[in-house]
Amino acid sequence: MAETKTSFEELPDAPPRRRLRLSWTGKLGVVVVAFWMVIVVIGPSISPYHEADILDEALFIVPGSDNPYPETDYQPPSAVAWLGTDYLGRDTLSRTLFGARTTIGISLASTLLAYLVGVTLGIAAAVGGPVLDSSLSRLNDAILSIPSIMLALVIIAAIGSTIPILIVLTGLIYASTVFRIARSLGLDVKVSDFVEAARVRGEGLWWIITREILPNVAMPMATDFGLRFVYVILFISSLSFLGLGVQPPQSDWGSMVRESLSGLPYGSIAPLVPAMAIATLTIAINLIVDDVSAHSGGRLAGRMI
Amino acid sequence: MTLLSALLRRTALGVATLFVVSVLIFIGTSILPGDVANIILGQMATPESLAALRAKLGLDEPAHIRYLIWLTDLLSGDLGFSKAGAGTGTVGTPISEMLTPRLINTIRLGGAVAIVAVPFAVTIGLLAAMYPGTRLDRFVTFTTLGLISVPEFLVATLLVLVIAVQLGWLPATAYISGQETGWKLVRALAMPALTLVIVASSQIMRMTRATVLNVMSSPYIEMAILKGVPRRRIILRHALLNAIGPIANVIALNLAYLVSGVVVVETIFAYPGLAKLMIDAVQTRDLPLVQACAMIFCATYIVLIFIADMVSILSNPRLRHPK
Amino acid sequence: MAPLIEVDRLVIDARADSGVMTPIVKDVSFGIERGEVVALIGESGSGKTTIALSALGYTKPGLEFTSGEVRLEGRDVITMPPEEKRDLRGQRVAYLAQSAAATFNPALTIGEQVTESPVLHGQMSREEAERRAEELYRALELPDPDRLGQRYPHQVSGGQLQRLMAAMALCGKPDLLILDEPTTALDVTTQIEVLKAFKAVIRQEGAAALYVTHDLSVVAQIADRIVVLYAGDVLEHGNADQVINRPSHEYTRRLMAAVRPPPAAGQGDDALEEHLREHPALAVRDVSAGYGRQMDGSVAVTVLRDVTISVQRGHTMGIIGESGCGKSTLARVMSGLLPASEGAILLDGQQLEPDLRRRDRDQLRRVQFVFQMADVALNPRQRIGGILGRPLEFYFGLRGRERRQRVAELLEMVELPTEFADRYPEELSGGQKQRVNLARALAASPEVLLCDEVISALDTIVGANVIELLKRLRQRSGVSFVFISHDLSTVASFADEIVVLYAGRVVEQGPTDRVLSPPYHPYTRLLIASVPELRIGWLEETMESQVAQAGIDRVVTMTEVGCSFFDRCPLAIEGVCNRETPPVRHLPGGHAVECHRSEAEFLEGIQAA
Amino acid sequence: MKDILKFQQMYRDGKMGRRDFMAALGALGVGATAAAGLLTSAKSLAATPQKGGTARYANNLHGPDDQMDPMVFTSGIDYTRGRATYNGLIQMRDGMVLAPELAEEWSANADATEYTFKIRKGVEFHDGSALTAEDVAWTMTRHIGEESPSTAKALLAAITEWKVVDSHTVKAMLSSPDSDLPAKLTEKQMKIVKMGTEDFRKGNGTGPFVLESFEPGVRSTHVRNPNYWREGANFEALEITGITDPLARANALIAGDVDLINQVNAKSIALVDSSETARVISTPTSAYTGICILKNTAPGENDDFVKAMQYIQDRDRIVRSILKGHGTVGNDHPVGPAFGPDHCSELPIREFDPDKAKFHLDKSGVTAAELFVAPVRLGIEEICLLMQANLKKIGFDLTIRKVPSDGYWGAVWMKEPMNVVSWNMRPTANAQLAIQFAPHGNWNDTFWHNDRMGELLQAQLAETDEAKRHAMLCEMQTLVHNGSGMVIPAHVNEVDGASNKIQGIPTVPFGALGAYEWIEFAWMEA
Repeated sequence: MAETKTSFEELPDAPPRRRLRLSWTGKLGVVVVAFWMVIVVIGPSISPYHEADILDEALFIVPGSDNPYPETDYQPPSAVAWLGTDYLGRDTLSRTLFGARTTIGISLASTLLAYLVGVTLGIAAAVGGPVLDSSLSRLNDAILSIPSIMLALVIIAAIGSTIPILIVLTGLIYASTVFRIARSLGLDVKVSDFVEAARVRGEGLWWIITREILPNVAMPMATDFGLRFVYVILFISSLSFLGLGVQPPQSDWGSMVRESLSGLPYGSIAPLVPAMAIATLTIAINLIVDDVSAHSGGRLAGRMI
Repeated sequence: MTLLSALLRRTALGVATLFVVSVLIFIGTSILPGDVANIILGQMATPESLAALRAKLGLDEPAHIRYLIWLTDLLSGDLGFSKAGAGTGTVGTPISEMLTPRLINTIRLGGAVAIVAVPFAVTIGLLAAMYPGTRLDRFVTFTTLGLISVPEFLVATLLVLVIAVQLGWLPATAYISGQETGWKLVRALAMPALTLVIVASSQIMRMTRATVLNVMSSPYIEMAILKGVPRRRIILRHALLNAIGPIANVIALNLAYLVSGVVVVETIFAYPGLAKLMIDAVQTRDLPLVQACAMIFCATYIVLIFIADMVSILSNPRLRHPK
Repeated sequence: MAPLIEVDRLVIDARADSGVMTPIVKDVSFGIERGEVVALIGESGSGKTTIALSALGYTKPGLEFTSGEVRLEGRDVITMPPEEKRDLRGQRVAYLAQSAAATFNPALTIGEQVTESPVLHGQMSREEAERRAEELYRALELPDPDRLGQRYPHQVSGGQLQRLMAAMALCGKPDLLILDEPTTALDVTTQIEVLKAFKAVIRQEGAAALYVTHDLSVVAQIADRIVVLYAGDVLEHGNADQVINRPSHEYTRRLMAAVRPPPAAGQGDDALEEHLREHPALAVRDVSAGYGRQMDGSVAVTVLRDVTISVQRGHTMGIIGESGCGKSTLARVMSGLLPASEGAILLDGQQLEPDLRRRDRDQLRRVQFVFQMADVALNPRQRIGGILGRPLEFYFGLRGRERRQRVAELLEMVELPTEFADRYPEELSGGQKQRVNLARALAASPEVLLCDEVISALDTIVGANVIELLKRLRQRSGVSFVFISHDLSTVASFADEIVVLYAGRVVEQGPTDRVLSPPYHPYTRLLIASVPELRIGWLEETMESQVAQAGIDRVVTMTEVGCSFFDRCPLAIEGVCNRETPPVRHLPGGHAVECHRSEAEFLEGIQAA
Repeated sequence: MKDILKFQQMYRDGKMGRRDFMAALGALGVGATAAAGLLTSAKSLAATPQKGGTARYANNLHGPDDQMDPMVFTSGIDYTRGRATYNGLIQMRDGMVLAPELAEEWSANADATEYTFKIRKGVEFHDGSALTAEDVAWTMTRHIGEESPSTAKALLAAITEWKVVDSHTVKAMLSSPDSDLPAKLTEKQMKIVKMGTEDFRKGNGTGPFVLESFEPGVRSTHVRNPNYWREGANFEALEITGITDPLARANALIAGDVDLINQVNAKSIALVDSSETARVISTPTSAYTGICILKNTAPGENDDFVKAMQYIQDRDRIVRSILKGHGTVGNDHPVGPAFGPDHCSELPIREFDPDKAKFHLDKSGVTAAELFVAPVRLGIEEICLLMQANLKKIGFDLTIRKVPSDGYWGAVWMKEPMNVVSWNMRPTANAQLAIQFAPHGNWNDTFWHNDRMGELLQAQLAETDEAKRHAMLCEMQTLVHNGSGMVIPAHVNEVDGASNKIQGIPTVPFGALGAYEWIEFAWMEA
């Protein structure tokens, strides 16, 4: 018996763990996201001007003469301002570099907060019994059914628009969508045997949530995190449209697009640069998310004939 | 659970949600600085004139009493009066009268967008799912991502500049009197609808693709492949039927957005829809009007989600014919 | 004459994400003649399914054909252009998958799915295909053949669905059927019915078949020739009689050895000496339970009714019954996961709260639950060390080095290397995971271990090893076991006492010897008769018996009055059994049977069969 | 102002060339673009007005608070509808000339404490009833009293009673002399309504247009009043709507969706001007936007801090770059050059001087300050940002808190130590000074209470000698310039837009498009 055991070992149940492998688009996504993360860190220190600087009129000299341009706003790209100036005559490049920190910082913090709140409450609703579940779900339905812009409008009008308020507000608004996902994932995981095993052992709610459920909803939630992050960036930019965004002279990309929208008819690139920044970042994140989710689904598509 | 009891249950839950929303809105608006008297008098208000105007408008009651009055009126079918247009007069505009044309406009715009965007987006999403990883798929992915990532107001402004101002094909604004019909109506709706089609269909497209691809890893899809079922039929018959639930859900959320969330587009095109009305109502502290709009948005959301759930049930025989 | 299909030096590789190719199928060759059934036998990871699918020119995503050919009447199906492959699939070669529940599209009618392939391939018109499907339903003895096509997959039972899959495969009159473990997921009683139907239909249609399974007993009933696979290699290849009765390869012999003998009297281990205790380790008194708890404490759906059993200290109680009989519910009630609606549970004579949340930590510790599927019972995000360490910390407050040491001891106890403490569950094989699952329960030093179908998901050899392990543990620790299984052979080889559950009631219980020797309750008899034997011709013999024909493959339904087994019982007395609750008959030796029939009538019934 | 009208008439009559006209206006301190606008309107004087057409007007602000009750009019869209629907007693015409409207004539007693108004006979309200002195007295009495919600009551604070003398004569009794009363009665809130009106939404006035439909926040339509008491409007109908977004509004004008818009913002001026379909109409006014620094609290109680904030204003750049030339440099007092002789041109402009600003700032010892900014008027946010950037250069960090404009007047203005404010041009320089700087007045938003200021305000109203009046006005302007907490970097033009088809737009500076007088006097080329 002993010999046979050695010669015919139990075959592994599954091939070794598949590691996430990115397609070229996914890699491109990683590169772009990494680029912006670097800018978040070093942006303000490599930027030619401060984000609040309104460039001196003397800087803009008409070529071939000593006369300054009559205007400093919406200047085309030049040696003075590589990406031109905005509606106030501020350097677009500097504001984009500074704005990376504000935009990504606020969005990231809001998304994290949305997750903290949404996941906590969602899982609590999933495991905490029918009364808690239905009261949280009603409240959540109510928040979801109120247009988020309108919610933001009321809150900002009531208590002002500082960055912490913006983060908390956006975080709470998006927590309601996270709640839905977390709750349904939580309900799935809750009935799994390993959670029952913990219950039979006599584990408390806290252990079950933090040690058994959360680690297992982390992966599906991570892909959603990317998308949510994108929505948050866009949401904050629509707040800027209604004049509810970050405080001037701070630059966030959404506000930058909005502020300089009036430059479009004059062919200014001031609104397009931050728009491109938003687009590259969100597309890059989505490309990574696509790869991660493709990893788990749709593998049969390639076998169709 | 039978269909009828499900319907009753959902209706009860919906009413409960409406109630929660009305309380939330009331609390929210009561913490806003100023009231409708402040707004009417603006910069020229004095404490005396404010007090006098408040008394006239019935704003001197405590908040919870005003809420109860509103609630009782609502239950008897009376949405109340807006202070709109009344000035210091005693006759205000009935809220129902203010809402009706706005609601019609919103439904027109939302309907126009939905009629174009939904079939278009679902088709493209399916095509992308049918040929994942191909050039078509990549193109769809990049385009939709690109369009999702651009703020709505930039899309709208660019469209206005090119189509209305440069080319002069369509009007730059979409303000409509309500009497337009046929071609005039189409022209008026075209620009905002186009903007929203771009925004909404990108999302629907992406979700369709993702959901169908998700279904594509099911064993019954493999079975269909092994039965020699061609690609088109696998997608349209085997996968789509099982993906309809989630797709309907996304469409419902997008439609709810078209009703309540399009304030940016309504602002840029000066389109008199409900979303802008609610923002205006908040800004003028016209609380009965805010409440009425909130009730409409909430009910729309509930009904749309309910319809999406019904579609899921109808597309899923397990739910449609319980054993 | 050339074989219908010829697998010729086939090599299939798995492409890892790093691009490295790992062979899954290594140079495999065999052929199938027309009208012949060839079995591919092997355990998980042997490559049997991969080989079977290659006959359709298909590999699972992530696998690639590397070399070799699969020729259908001389044409290589691997290199065929896509259109030809499509024509091939469903029309010439048809596939039956392991789980019909998963492979039927839930959104389409059965009829559409059964007739889809021939209609799409233009073999038949829709009407012709529907007529053919109906014929097949009849041939497969499916109920209500006229209207079956309009129903949806979820509306028919698992066994029926499995047969419907056969109908789907056969509808296009294929030359070759690929059957991939088509009966593994079924109850024994259902399995023989399905096997019989397959066998009859294959013969009737004159098709060739490739039958993939890990179960030798099943192979013995259906195959003409057998190919034994291990890790992508063919170890032995010969006709069924030769491989089963005179296996030449050592691995085949091991497979044979692992097959548990059919249940019969005298199998249970020698009774251990009685521990001198007044009370049984765990006792269940008049327990009823169900789902959908209502306001007044009663339940909407009753699953267990008036169950009374007691597990003696150091003894093993086997609980057996078909799916839906309430055996898992009973385990959940004992653990407190599902509070009983009525009755009492006593641990060492002391009454336990029905709801586990009200039980104290020591009570929880003394009753441990081993879940059925180790795959899902172990948190995939925790290391083995953490999984095993947590109960040690939780119940005994062990930490640090002490805890690590005890984890190592536990791993040794379940015969796993101590290094496994650093691994994640998915890095273990199924059997290894089940051992960890067991070790976790043992970590609590329990008095009673509730084992719910712990080996039913495992391959034969692996399962046999786990049973051996359990036996050794029992001897060492003196723990009482409640061993739940649908597999009577396993229970018979392990339990001191057996409880037979049917529709939530105990229909028979007693010492293993007694229960497995006449007189039986008619249901116990049906169960015993349904366990396949590793013997060619067993299927036919069994099917001829009256017991089997009457009772096999009916859905377990709980009736409000009378005996729930009435409609399946060959000895049923019309007007009595369906009206009155059967009395409990106490037979000698602690053996009890719940039936209207007397002991003598049981014996008569057996003779009649 | 009279001069401008004179030049316009000369240009119209061919007595003056285009070049001369522009030069003459330049001499009057009118910017080139504004002068071009005046030139266009002068041109229009040349042609005979044509009748007919529907004028479509888009206003920036609009919402559910749109009103038809003149007493609480606050926004341009209200004023526009008010001008179409109602009439006042007296109206302001080009060149700031007072003209009879519903009051055929008026007279004051010697010390200007009692005014008598003869009401025009044969005037009918839209509902067919005749206008009587009762209607006038009822309407005007609504503006009196502490509890009156009237948004213009400050102007009429001296009036104690309106008396009906006979069916077509009313008297206003004043507690103190006010020689400016007739000018004040031209204000947009002073429109005459029918006595006892409860439902203002019907718009029952005597005006040139009859209100046909009124959807607050959306649009209103008006048709020409066939029974108007004078020749009346040129347009057949009006359509009044709102487009909030400035760029969208400009685009709508250029694309021809609307014929007239108000508030062409600085960034759209070039866009409209360069279009072939529309033009910018810019009128210098004394309206201003600025920064209130409360004098009764830190940091404003420190005079040096206020000085620093005043010296840091780059006034030229604000007018040139932020207002794109459509404004005049402000001198930290509210009476701008648009008031003509009432403006104290002797007082030197406070120039941009970072060094002086730094000096005063250091002297004040203030190290941080917070400024509340709401978009109360176009350009204010940019002005504050420029100020912030310039302060940063001299090492001072000014925090800007942007807040929404709704609720601003109740929650921020006159409460936060530094906030922004916007004041429209009042009918007279005295009224302009009084509203904001009368000691202990309701709207003294910098809490600067100067007794001398109070005396002068009273005295100037009673004074009839032109030279003395001017000296008093000048002293008041100097007092404000030196003492108050108000920073007024610029006076902003009224910059509106009109389709090239629209002609004959008046140039009254008190509101959009000739202070809404376009409704009756402009016309559309067929």
